[in-house]
Amino acid sequence: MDMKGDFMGKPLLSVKNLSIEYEGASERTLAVDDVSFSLNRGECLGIIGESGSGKTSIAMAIMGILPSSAHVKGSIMYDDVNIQCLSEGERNMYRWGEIAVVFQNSLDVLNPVLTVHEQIYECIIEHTSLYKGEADRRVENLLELVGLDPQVSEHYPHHLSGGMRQKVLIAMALSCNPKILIVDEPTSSLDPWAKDEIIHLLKELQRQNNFAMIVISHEIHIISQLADRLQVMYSGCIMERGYTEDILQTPMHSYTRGFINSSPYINPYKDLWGIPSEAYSSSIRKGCPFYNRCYQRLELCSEKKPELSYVATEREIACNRGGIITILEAQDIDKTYEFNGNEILACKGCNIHIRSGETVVLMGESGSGKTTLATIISGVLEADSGQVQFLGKRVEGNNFTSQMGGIQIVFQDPFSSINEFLTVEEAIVEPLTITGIVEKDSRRHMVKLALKDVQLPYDDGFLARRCYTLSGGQRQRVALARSLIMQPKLLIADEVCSMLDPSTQANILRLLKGLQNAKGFSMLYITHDVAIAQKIADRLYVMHEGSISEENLLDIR
Amino acid sequence: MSNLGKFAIVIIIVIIVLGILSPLISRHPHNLPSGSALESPSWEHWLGTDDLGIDIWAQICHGARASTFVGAGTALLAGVGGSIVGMLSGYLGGDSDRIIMRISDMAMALPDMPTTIILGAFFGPSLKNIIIAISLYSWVAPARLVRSKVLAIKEENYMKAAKSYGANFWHMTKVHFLPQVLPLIAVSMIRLFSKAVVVEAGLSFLGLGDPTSKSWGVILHHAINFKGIYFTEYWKWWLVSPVFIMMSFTTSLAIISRELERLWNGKIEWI
Amino acid sequence: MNRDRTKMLLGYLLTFLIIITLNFFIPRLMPGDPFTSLSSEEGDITVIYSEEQIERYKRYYGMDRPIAEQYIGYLKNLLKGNLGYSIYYNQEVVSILKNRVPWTVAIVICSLIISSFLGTILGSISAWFRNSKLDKILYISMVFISEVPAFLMGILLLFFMAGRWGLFPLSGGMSMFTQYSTKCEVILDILHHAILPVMTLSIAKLGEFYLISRSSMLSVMSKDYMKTARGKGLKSRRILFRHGLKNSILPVITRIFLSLGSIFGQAVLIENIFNYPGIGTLMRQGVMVRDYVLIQGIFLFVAITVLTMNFIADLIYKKLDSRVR
Amino acid sequence: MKSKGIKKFSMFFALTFVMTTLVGCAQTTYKPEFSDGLVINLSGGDWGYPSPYTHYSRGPGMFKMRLIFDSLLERGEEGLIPWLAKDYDISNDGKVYTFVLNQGVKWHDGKDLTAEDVKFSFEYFIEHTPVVDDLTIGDETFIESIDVVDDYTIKITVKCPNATILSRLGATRIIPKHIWEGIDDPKKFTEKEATVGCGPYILKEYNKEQGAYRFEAFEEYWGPKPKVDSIQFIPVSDNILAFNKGEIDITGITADLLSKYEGDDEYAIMQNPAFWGYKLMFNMDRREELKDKNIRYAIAHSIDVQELIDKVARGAAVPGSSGYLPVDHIWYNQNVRRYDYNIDRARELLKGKDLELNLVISNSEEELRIGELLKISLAKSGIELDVKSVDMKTRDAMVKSGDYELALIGHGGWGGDPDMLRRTYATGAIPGYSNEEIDKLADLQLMELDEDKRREVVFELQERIGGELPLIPLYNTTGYIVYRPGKYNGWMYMFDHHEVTHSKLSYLEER
Repeated sequence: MDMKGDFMGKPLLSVKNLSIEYEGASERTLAVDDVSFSLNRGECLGIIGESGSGKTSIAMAIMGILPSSAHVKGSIMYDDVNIQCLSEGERNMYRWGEIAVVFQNSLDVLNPVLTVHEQIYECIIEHTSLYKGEADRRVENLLELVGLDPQVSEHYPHHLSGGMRQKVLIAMALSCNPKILIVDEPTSSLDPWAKDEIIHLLKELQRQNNFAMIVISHEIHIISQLADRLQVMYSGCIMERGYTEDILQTPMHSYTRGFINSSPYINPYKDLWGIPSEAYSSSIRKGCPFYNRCYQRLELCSEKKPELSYVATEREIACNRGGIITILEAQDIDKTYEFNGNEILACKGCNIHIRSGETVVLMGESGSGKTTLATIISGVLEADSGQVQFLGKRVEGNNFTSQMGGIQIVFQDPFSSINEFLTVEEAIVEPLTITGIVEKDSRRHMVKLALKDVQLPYDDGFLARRCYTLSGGQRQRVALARSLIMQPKLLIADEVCSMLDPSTQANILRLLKGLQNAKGFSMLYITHDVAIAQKIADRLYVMHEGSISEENLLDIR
Repeated sequence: MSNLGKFAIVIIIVIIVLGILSPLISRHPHNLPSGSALESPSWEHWLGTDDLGIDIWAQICHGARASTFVGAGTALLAGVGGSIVGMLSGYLGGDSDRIIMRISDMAMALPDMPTTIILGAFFGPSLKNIIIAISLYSWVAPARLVRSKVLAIKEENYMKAAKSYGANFWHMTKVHFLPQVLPLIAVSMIRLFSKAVVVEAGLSFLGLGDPTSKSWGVILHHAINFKGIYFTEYWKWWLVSPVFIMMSFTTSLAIISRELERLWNGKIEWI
Repeated sequence: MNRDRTKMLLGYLLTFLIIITLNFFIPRLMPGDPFTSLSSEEGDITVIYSEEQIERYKRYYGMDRPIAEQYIGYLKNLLKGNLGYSIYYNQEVVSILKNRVPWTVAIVICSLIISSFLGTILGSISAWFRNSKLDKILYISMVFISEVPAFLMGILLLFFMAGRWGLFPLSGGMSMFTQYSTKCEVILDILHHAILPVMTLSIAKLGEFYLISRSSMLSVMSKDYMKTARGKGLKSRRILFRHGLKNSILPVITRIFLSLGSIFGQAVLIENIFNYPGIGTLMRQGVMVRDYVLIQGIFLFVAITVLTMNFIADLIYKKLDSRVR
Repeated sequence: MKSKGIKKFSMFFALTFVMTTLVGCAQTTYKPEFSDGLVINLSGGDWGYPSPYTHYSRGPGMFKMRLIFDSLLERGEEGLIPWLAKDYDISNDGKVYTFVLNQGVKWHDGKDLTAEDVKFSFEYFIEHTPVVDDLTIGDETFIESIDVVDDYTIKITVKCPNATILSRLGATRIIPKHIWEGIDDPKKFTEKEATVGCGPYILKEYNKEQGAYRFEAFEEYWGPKPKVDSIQFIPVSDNILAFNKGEIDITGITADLLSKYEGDDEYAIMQNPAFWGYKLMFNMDRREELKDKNIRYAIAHSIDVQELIDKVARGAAVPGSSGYLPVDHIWYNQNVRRYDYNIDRARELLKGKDLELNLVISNSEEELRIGELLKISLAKSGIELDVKSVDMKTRDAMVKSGDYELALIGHGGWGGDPDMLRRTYATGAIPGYSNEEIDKLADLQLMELDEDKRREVVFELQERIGGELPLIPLYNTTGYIVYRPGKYNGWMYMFDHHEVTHSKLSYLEER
């Protein structure tokens, strides 16, 4: 939507500290937890989130048609009248007269025993002063407006197809020229062609009648075509709010990024990965709702509920850590090699940053300085100038590769990354023995866990096998296990698959991506293969003769 | 189970206990006159005596046995019988279903009064025949109920799956039909139980009941047909006590059947 | 499709034939015959016929012919629409029914309308204010009322409304031997006599309709279109009656037709209590004096009505199902 | 708001509104006001179109018919009194009866009644037997010939003399020849002319469904002028309620309610004669033991008749006489054998043998209670009684076909012609029982034309029956009736009937 424009004057609708609790038979569930937002004239606000995140409850709260078991707190100001404390009679004037809803399309949404005409006609009669004749004509042209043949008005709801029913709902909603139109899951039950049709219809209608619109959906590609501003909700709280393109471009909240990643439409080439584990039904709990699925959570997150606060212009995030944190920041890295007399500039002023839980791919022809930059980042190699920050602290030497939750690197050649004379156990346990972080007796157990993660046998027989008896793929997995045993926050994989045959390559890649999704560490993947990059990368850096630039994933063919 | 339901269950239990322990708790015999005729309630006779001088309290307690016997008999015969027929007709479908449906139409169209007289005349008006007579035309309700439930279950996919594995009728009944149909049967049996008690009272009112059975209906019958009872004050204890106990019994049964229905959230639409 | 329909019609025809046969044999299975009576009710007189007289009457009414022949005769007459000549009442059964049926049908139809209308309204209101105090009170009282046997309610009403307070006439269908000035006065008098029987039958059926309408309205209220209606800001009365009732009334309607069979049974009791000139008193009298011809006629009428009502109920139920599902 | 819903709603509202107005107009009950003079309202019920052929065999239909049709003789308070026939004489061989008719007797349609009508009536009744008072013994009529002597005398000769013939001839109704001539199927003759008679009352209205009749006095009635101008039978649900509210003028009441009316002089109470009663019948074919008199005596002694009277008849009854004719019968003989309630005597008679019998009763309220009490009292003397109650017709069929051991039967007509002793006790009447002595006496009384001689024979027959006790008359009911003397005070009984409203003389002036 390009119509950004500036929304002068006070907002048409402003919701303040809205909380909705449903009183079930045994316990009370908190559907909406202290949500505030506002809607200006002519604007279209998108509310997106998984099912059960409270988006429909908000819509029903605005209309005041929550079931009797719901307790609503907070205020809903419409034209600075708090419609929440109006009497039913007064509230009725707002319903459909001022605010209308296109309900979620289901078999029962229209009354099966009344004709379409009658169900639209009764709204007009109720809320406008039109007489019978005018009202009938109004119904006819409403149906034409939404692209339906007026004959449809004599039909009964179950004679209509899904798409037609959706249009009837829209026509019914617009019957009294509402100032605000709330659209609940307009396209979820339709086929792709009907989806497009409905979206264009809604856009066209908003353009003509200039009503404000709230679109509720869980299909991000639909809502992004309609909404100017987007509001991401998760189990009753707003996680992120801002302009639609900005959020799609750079989601700042880890839930939003996860949500976007799981939509094939946004980046058609990437593998599909859902957000791990389930959102447990949130009865009264403190702390951040996303706590149990967030990978950059702290102890604080489980205590303090994050407030929605601005992190950029027109962008708010509800995260105690200010949204997705940058794990690693490398600024103006220069590195030159002396090589039989002539200087080779490996890195010229390279800037790179990796955010938590991201997969950043570093691509470039061989000799473009990829491995140099990677080793500098891991601290193994000293940069000429510029500095590398990991979690805000300078990277010096092996200070982060030698601690748990630090940086680990997996090298390209499996045969050289493991000393083949060691047993599998010794190879993997080496970092623990060196750093001595973990006591002796539990090391063997951690080795077994690491082997299990990398899908290798972890019985005693295999532990005692010498590495030289292993294949390239197995060695690479052992190397991976060795680095994973340190539970790194950032894993640097330097061309790990190029030496392997395609099927092992695919398995390792899937393994890597799977582990990343499960454990939540960030990954810097170095490759020269474009296809793999598109498959797994969240962001892409391309290096060419030492200089680095960030590219857009879609158009690097 | 709401407290209303609990209260209803308590009443049922009290009445049944009354029936079982009737010889112990009532001082006077229920069939021999133990006082002068039509005494008003006193310490000697808690609920007074009827026109033959038999203690009404003893009759009520003993009557509980007869009425519960009629109720239970009908509930079992009509309830279980009707359900089996319903299940068969629902499962078999096609012609046999149509035949059974027509038979049920006939049962509904069957005039109840003469059939009871015939049964009474041929086999003697014992409680057993009253049970048969009532069951004859009340088995239709559970039958139709179960049939429609079975028809609905047959449409489910897991039934098609079971059939594809070659499940026979017994397997289907044991695994799929029974668990879902049992609640229906239970509720309709409770309904039949209370309906039987009321119909037995109605039959006794028309003089078709079994007079030697001393059920509540018979007590009521003697009280109502006592000439000019409303102009004396006998009705205050002779008529009121059977009416009261019958009403509390049948109402509690009705409440329990409603509670069970809600508990199994099966919305039973009486067809 | 029509093969199925012919099968259905065949089914109903066969049922009807069986019912006719049952109607013929049930009265004759009852011990005793219309003429032998050695006793009478207390204070009553009965003419005791001699053996010869009984034979003569049997010949007169054609009862001496073998049973099969009588049955064929009965079927032939039936086809010609002649229901025979009543032994006890000395009148064509058709004309007896013509005079008595309207009375019963009137009170049955009236009470069905009243009880279904009132039951539906109360049920809907009770469902609308679900779990409120009103709903609880209504629910318990209706469950109680639906359990009170009709004849008890009848006696209660007779003695209090008619006896003690004299609000209504004591019995009969209309007051006898009075000079009516206008036509409407006759109707008013008939209605005045009909109120108590209708009230008793309505109360007997009210509980049932209330409970059905309540549970059906409860399920309707959980549907989405009710939320749509509330969303449209319509007045709650309109939502309840226009949107809710139109859906919840359908099971009640099928119930009306199905309960016709049972209501005839109750009508027999009620008419005996109020001495109301319907076929209830006729049926009891006919059975008591073993008037075979009359019994056949009455049960045929009852069977036909019950069958047609079931047939209509099935049709409505199919129509109702297909549209709502 | 012009949608369809509102219209429908208002229609329903109108219906309920009509109902409520009806309750409002409840106060104006409809008093019959158009008939002048004395109007008597009696408890109605449909007992058939009151013609001799169409009134029902059960219930008071016959007495309504008798209000319209007169007969040669009428039953007065002590015995038969001359009516249409001024006087009559019987030939000494008892075979020729001559009746002299009153002059100037008019039919309701104004025509004169002549001997021709009487002759026609008898012939018609011979050809088509009426519901009651037929003229047959066994299969054919006992009348030899009927001859018209002159316009006002008629001579009837019978096949063989019989004491009951006079009352049967006297009771035969006289029907107009000019109307009934052409009728060959009297049972279907229910037009208006069917109820044209020469009796004191004309049938004005008859409503079969409601069970209501209306009779009006016949002005040119030949006999004693009718005191009551119009008699109305109206449908009643509960007699006592109706009587209290003044809707009917006389009703039967139980002993318990006597106290309500006794003291008050607005009401007058009369006690009906005991002509209705219960009897216990033995089937000596089915159970041989019953043939032994001692067993029957034992059973009689173990029945506490007084308890039955107190508890079932509420005191309104008299113990049955073992000679069968009840206490109020004109030829009742009190020195018949008494069987008092004496359990030891009963055990003695049974000689320690205990007996199992089953008793069949009907399902009327009284019989159920009698059955229960008999079971209790007989058990005391070792007789185990299994009581089975069925509906009335079933019980009658079982008694007729002899499919019973003991049977309890209640019926009326105990005040009738003593010839009923022959019909009840002669051989063949009681299954498995015959006694020549009783048969001889029974036939003798039938043939004996002389009143006094017949009386002795009947007395001796009663003593014989009392001694034999082939069946046990339990008790005869003497119901109370209450009426308002202010309204009408002419109620009186016929000599052999227990219902005042059935006797024609109640409505006529004294002769």
